[in-house]
Amino acid sequence: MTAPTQTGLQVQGVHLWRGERHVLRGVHLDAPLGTFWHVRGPNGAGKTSLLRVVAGFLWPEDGKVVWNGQETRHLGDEFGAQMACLGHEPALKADLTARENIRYLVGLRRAVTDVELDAAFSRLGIAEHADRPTRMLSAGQKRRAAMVRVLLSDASLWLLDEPFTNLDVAGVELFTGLLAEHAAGGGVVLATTHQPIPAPGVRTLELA
Amino acid sequence: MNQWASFGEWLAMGGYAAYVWPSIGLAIGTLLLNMVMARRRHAQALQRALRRLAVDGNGNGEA
Amino acid sequence: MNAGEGTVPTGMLAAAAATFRRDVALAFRRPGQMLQPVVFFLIVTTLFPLSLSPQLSQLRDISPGILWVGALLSSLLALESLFRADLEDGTLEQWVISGQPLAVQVLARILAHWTVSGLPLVAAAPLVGASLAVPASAFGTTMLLLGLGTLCLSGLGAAGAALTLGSRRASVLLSLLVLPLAMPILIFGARGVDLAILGEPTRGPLLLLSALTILTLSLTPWAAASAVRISLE
Amino acid sequence: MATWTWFHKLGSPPHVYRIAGRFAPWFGWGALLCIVYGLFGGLVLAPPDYQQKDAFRIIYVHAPAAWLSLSCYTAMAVAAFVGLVWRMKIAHAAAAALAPVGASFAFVCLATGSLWGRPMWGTWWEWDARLTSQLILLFLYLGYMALRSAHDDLQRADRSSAVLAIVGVVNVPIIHYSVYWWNSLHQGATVMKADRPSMPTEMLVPLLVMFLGFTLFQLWVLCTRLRAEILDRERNARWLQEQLREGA
Repeated sequence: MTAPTQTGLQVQGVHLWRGERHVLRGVHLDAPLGTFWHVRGPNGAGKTSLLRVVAGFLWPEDGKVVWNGQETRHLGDEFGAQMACLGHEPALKADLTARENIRYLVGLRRAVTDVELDAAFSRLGIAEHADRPTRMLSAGQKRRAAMVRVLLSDASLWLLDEPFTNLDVAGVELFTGLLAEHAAGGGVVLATTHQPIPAPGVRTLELA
Repeated sequence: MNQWASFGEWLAMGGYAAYVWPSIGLAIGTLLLNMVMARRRHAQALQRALRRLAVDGNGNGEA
Repeated sequence: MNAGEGTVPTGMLAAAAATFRRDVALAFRRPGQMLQPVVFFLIVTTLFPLSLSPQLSQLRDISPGILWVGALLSSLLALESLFRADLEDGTLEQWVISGQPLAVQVLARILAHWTVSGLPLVAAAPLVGASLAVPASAFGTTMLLLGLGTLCLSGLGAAGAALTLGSRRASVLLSLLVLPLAMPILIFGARGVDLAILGEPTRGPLLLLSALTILTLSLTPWAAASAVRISLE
Repeated sequence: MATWTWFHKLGSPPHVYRIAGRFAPWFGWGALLCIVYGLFGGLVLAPPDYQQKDAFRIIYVHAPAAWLSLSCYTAMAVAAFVGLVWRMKIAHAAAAALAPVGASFAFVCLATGSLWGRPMWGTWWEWDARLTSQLILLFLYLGYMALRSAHDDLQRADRSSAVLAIVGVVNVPIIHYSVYWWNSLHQGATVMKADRPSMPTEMLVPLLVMFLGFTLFQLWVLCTRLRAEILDRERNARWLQEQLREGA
């Protein structure tokens, strides 16, 4: 039996160039299951690039990303199933209602029932907007709808890029609670934001 | 061995000069054009690389 | 609400079916847009009689060409934005990390796109055919051939649309990439319609076009999937 | 193990940059020699064709150009495939280097085919199967180069044009046979029947030498342009600085 595979996420010596700029210079991160990481750094420090490298959209020129002991490059789609991303765009089709959008996106991963959807929507405080075309929702409401997708996605690794944008104070608190709860429940959370994250046990990764 | 009576007859190409010589000329011309373009492309790339080198010759050229 | 209370992971085909249903539902939310390729098809095919001659006998001889060129250009029109909207609103990314093979999702998208834009063209084909003096006996084969041809083109167009995702002025570029590859479709399809008009057996072109469609639909999703991944870099 | 190290070494830019530089002159002079000898053999020594008289001599540039345009496209597709699968920048650089010369050979083939057709068919253009499939191949090249220039980021241009090259090369035989099938429907095979095997040796030898000459030229252009493409892609590599400091 090989050495007990290290659970959680390891980023080992990742180098990345974007055109001329050497964006990621040997980034190291050891995020075992149950940890909540706040990725900080000035604009252009490569916060988003790091998340996209971990998610597998960007291939690093050097170094590797390991999830539960296996290199993500070799995991392929399997890794996608264990990860949920919240990017700049809420990934919602304007002409469909929030419920239809989320039922489809979560449905790609697992069977989801209306009961679960209603519970998640009300938990995110947008139960009454769930059945209106997302075109009519405000940016904050769209952000909450996208968070419903992350919540229901059954993924243990959460990658969130500026999750608090467009959120009101209550929203930031709600999201921070959800992230902390997910980490405490044995998941791994990586969140990039410029605001401080007022949650217990948050570790920070500083990108120069 | 030489089947052409005179240089002029060779040029006439049995009456098809108007088609043979443009074809040959076009082919050779394109080869030459490719040669010039390739050399210039390499020279340009070299210039850019040297200029870049001069700009940050000291600093961040790590592999 | 955390992970894994014995939830049933979605199978590949179920996910593809879900994508197909969503795309068709999305298209029906804007029925006007669905009709655009058909209207373009009708307009383009009326250009030929105006520019050539009103004689029906003459039009019948060239009607296969008119039908096919019109159908190819109209479905090409609808192909340009196959992935663009998804790229802009972030849903394309969700496909890549959904845990489902991307090529299967792309195939579902191709079939949905064909249902929404290819079939209306096939439905309009008899109308156009009649205007070009194509005998009613040929309508059946013509519709079958056009259906296969537009499906095959949707496959090629999907790869082309994915390749031109990152670039500006993609519609011109898309035609430049896809049309040379679509010429065999035109050759077999037009020949088939030609034979159908003359009342001769059309098994040859029909089988050739079907083979081409099967080959295209089994290869282009992979090409489109890798092009999508490239555009997300 | 030896083959793998060979393949691996091909992946390292400094190594390829040096050997491309070393081989280029050999290819260049070899091509010049072959083309001069081939043209001399074809235009002066070879007897006229009994049917087409001296017009057939156009074959000495037409056939090699046709062959080169196809072999360039295939080589581009292979380089594209290697570049995509093994993520080797060198392979993408090679594909980028091959495209212009392949396109110009396709153009030369078309133009000389039309010039050759004029005395034979009395028209500048004839929808002959060979010329038509060559025309479509030229369109494929133009599409490839248009896609490559449509992306500003070099890496994305490399990878998306690679996908197109692979899709294209799969379609080349399909296009070829569908055009021949289409052509055979409407008319018998055209009169331009100067197929190579039936040619006497004093006609055939110069032609083979011309093939060799054109191939060597293609390799010379590949080496030269490959070095340029490597310079563009290896902007921040340390080896580049030593290489450039001691002269290109």
